[in-house]
Amino acid sequence: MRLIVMPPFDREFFGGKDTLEIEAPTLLALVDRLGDLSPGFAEQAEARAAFAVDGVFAPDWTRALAGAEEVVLLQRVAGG
Amino acid sequence: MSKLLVSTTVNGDPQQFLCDPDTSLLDALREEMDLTGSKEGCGSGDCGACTVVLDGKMVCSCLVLAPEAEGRQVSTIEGVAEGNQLHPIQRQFLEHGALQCGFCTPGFIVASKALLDHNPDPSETEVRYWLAGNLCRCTGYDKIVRAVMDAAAELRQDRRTAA
Amino acid sequence: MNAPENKQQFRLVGTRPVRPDGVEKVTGKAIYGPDHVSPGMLQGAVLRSPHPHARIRGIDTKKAEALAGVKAVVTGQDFPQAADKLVAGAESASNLRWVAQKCMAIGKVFYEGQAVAAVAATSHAVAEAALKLIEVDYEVLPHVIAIEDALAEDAPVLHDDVFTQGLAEKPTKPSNASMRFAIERGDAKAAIAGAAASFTGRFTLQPVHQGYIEPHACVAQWNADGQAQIWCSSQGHFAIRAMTAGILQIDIASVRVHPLEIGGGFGGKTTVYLEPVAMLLSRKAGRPVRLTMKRTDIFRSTGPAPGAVIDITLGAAADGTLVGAEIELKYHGGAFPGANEVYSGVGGAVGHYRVPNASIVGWNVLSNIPTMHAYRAPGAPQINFAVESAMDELAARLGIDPIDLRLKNIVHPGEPSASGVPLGAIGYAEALEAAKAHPHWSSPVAPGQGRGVACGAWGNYGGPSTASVKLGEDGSVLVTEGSPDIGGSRASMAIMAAETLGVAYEKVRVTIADTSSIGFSMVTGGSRTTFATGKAVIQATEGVIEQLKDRAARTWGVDVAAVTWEDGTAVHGDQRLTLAQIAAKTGTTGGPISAEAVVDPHDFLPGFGVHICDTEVDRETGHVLVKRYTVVQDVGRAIHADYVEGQMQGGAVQGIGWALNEAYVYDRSGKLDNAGFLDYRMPVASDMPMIDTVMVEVPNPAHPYGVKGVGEVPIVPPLAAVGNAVSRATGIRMHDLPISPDRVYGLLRAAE
Amino acid sequence: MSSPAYHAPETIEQAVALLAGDAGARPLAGGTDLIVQMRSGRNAPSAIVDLKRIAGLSGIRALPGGGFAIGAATPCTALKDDAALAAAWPGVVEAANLIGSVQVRNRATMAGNLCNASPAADSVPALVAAGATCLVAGPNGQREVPVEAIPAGPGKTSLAPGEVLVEIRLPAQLGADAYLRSIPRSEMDIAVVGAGVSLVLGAGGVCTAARVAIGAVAPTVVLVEAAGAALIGGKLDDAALEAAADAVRAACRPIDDKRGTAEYRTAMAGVLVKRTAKIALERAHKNQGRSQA
Repeated sequence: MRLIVMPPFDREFFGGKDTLEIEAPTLLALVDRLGDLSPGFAEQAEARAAFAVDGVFAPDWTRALAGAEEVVLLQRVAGG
Repeated sequence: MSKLLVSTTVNGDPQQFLCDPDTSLLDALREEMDLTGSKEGCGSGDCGACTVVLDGKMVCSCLVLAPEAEGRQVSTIEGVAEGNQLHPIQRQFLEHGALQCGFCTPGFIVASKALLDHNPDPSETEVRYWLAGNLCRCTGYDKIVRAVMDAAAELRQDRRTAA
Repeated sequence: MNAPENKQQFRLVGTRPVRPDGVEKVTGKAIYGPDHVSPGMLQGAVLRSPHPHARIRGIDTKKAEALAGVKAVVTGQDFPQAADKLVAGAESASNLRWVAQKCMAIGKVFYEGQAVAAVAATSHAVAEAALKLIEVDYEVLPHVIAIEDALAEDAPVLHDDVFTQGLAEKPTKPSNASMRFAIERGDAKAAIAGAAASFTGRFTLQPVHQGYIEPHACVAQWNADGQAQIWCSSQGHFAIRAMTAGILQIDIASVRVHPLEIGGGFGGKTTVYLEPVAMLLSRKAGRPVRLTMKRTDIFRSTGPAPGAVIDITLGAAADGTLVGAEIELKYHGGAFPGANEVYSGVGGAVGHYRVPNASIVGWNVLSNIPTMHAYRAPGAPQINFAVESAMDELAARLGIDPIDLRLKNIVHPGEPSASGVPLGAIGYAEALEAAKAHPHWSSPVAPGQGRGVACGAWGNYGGPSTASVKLGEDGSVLVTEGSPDIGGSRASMAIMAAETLGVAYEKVRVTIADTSSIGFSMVTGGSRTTFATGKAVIQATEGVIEQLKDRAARTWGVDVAAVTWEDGTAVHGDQRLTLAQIAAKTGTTGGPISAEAVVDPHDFLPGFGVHICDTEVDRETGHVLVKRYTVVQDVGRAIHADYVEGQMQGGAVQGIGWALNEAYVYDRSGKLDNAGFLDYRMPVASDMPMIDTVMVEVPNPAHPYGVKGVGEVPIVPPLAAVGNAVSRATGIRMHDLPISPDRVYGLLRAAE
Repeated sequence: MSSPAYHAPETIEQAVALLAGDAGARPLAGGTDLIVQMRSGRNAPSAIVDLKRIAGLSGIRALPGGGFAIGAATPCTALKDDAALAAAWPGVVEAANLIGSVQVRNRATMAGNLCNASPAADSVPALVAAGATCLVAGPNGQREVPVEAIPAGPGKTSLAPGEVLVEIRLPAQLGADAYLRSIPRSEMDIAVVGAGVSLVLGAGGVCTAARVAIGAVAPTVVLVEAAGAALIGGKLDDAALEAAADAVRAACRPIDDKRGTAEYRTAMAGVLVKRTAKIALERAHKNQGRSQA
């Protein structure tokens, strides 16, 4: 599974790398894996991160990733 | 300095209240008489949310000292409807969606009524300049101006029908 | 939950009924933030710093505490030690360490007007008098206000523990640039170098305020048993609860927040300034405490939207196709890190166009002004001013109609958005075609006037909402939700529930419940409420319909699958039971009927707007008059048409105000020089023409009624629409906001 | 915490005695400046002397010979309602009705506008151009002074302790007047520049008398005699207007502030004086035509 890491997370946590090959059964597990790769990420993720799985936003992080090809990690944006 | 006893008339009803001499009429209405329909948006006469009619003239009640109301007639938003019968301006505001948050609305309605009470057929420009002392941040004024113009037309029609 | 394939006629959706809370609001009965009274309530007042930057050596409150009638005094020392802690609650994460200091300075003040102490007393006069008795020992520090000044080598650094985030290498020195955020794709420099036409310019904007008319106000009551209640107006009482409980380190369940009517927010009322202070005062005093902000303090201490310095180069091929964008934007961040505008500024800069090569770098820059807070499409209008001004220049240089230039470059459904996720059923092209077809666009430009056009987008949002629908015994319907009604959303919810259920609009009554009476709902903001809370209401209504069908099926002794729900009636063959008939029998068919829905939808869609503006410029005085203004927007589908148009008109006028007059003006001592409505100069009724609206409806297929969200988009295009109109009227590009008479006069004279 | 005393005297003498007996006492007319200043802490009077219950202080009186006396407590909107005054001195009446909003003008008075002594007061340049005077009452009796003698600097007047303005007197109109101001919005702003012009036309439409006054360009209103002189003796052709504008610009001593730069104020004073003079001229022609008809 391909993980596209959008700014600012790429530079902030993954040394500027914007694509990772990574496997995880669920988004929750993915967050844990990413936390192992970059300590501090998991703590910030819940408040700041959003995921899109194969082009669809996935607010439920328990969802299974079996069969998913691409996950995008992006910053949540606020409105007024 | 001890408090002053002020006797006044609000929406036709006699009212008496105690206040410090520098209390604003707005604070007296809101705090002493529980008439919280008049709002404070600025306290400096720049937003019109506290508009009331004092002896026939609309004023910012934040720029009137409460003791000045002694023996005077005060009309507030609470007196615009007759019982549960909305004034045409109030109804037109609702029918046009001329309010979003509604905080400036009491001031606009009191000011609009003051306009139509002395000018039954204002132009759009006259409405806009008359209401320039009332700030609305939600609507961009479009629907407010239309509501006032339509209320004016309705009131003219009512007068013709009554005549 | 799919929208109908073809545009169908709805019974109620798209109509304009009177809002359920309307009569209370036109008669002065509605209770807003400053109106609530609790028995035994004390009046509070807040002491604020006269200095923009100072260390607090000490605060002596003894004399104030000794004053007769004073019941409590609090300072920053009464706040629990706040470490870094992110809470969601609102739309973006907030770090409580900084949120706490927006409520009260803890050891150091970072902007003029920051709270340093507060008093609760038996009257407002006593509380104000007590403030004068508080002695604060300040060590005044050098301050910095402007973006470029804050980035200078020798600038005073606000925080010695804030290092620039988002750099590939961790910086070693603290910086006022708290964050860098960039999007890079292709080779922008090379693409622009090879472009047939390019435009390079620097655009600047000053901070502006949301300008809601209702002051921040609350009443807090914190009892001896640790349970508390807060009455306040906000864009989201669950966010108020989360932040207040988080800052004070108490259980969420111990804080019950009652939503009062809100008098405007525009993003500015999604955080706490007063509530934790009122809570601390109440705990000390043992009585409820009211705090209300003065207008000057609202300007000096609550979230403005960022000023900006933006350098932009756009390049296009001879046929108008955009080939590259190179942009660096620097936004004001205010006193504390955490402002989010840079993310949307960078992400949305050219998100509405296909630009193969882009280098967009954003910086959040701290200085001694209040921390930025969301203002309607936060971060978008600033960058859009630069991008859409540059598009106007490219159109002129290439001799292409400005709308055609946009049509050539816009994003289409299925193409990747700025986030990389493909765009759904957006209506950008439809909005542009509608603008092109509008009589405003084809009418001749009057002599002495100029016509500008600009486009803008906003992503909109979904997020969590809870709603419940309960049936009265007589068949009337109660909807309960947790999203404050800031512009008519009760009416939209009632329309959607009544449409779904097949009953009259007036049969549905809507309540916005306190935090203990309905489940979590995110703030009313981000143009999410009609979409997300609407989905919750529809889903709960559908739950009620299922129960109604079940009751009918059991009454008739048939399979529920064979019962349909049509126009408010259960139908099975020629058997019918109306909603009222079923409701009347609930006592003998299994009890009351109600359903709750909790949703967290993320299938929202962005909105796109096109604004056309005619301005007249007085060449002797520099005055700009807006003569005609048209707003075209893809709204998905309008639920209540009046309030959709109202959003479009209100947002446009806020944007026009931003373009022409609004700006924070700081004096040399770092104090805000225009902290009032008189000199902040928001548009008044006589400044504006009617604002024409065109609602383009390209429904969102993921919403039963096609809702996309409309509130934010309309403030994005006006800055450039006005700027482009003035530029075309004068022949001079407007690079700096506000486009005030003295500025225009100076530009006209310089051009002579 | 000290709340001021509140007095509502019924005679000028009582008001003078109250003001003379308490140096911290301030007269209250419309209150649209005083109450704002009290709220913001800029002004903390020990007593407020409300002038509005004094008989004769509210209202407009025709003076023998064609002039007008405007009571110190007369709100600005009442000036508009007086048809004779509005016809004779439209510049003064319009100037007074540019202040704030309708709500504000229903309270604010020209006397208050004058005694608040803001350099940007809208009604003051119009009054000075009109050659208006003030009747001042004090412990030592009454005196009449030109309007321009009242402001002494921003927030300061030449009134002695215990003195209070009783009425503003406008002479009989022999020509016409006009007032324009420059503000960023269309309403609700403080003048960035204000210009008042009053003209008298003689035979053949030749200007025989002219007064030009400008506001918000110096610590007090400025009566620009050279500008008036530039208009006299001709028919206000472009050269005369430009000469008046030059004189006005030369008389400007403005500051840079949040409301405008010194350069812009000076330039606008020139623009406004030409525009204002043209309006006054047009009105004077009309009045002349009417009196000849």
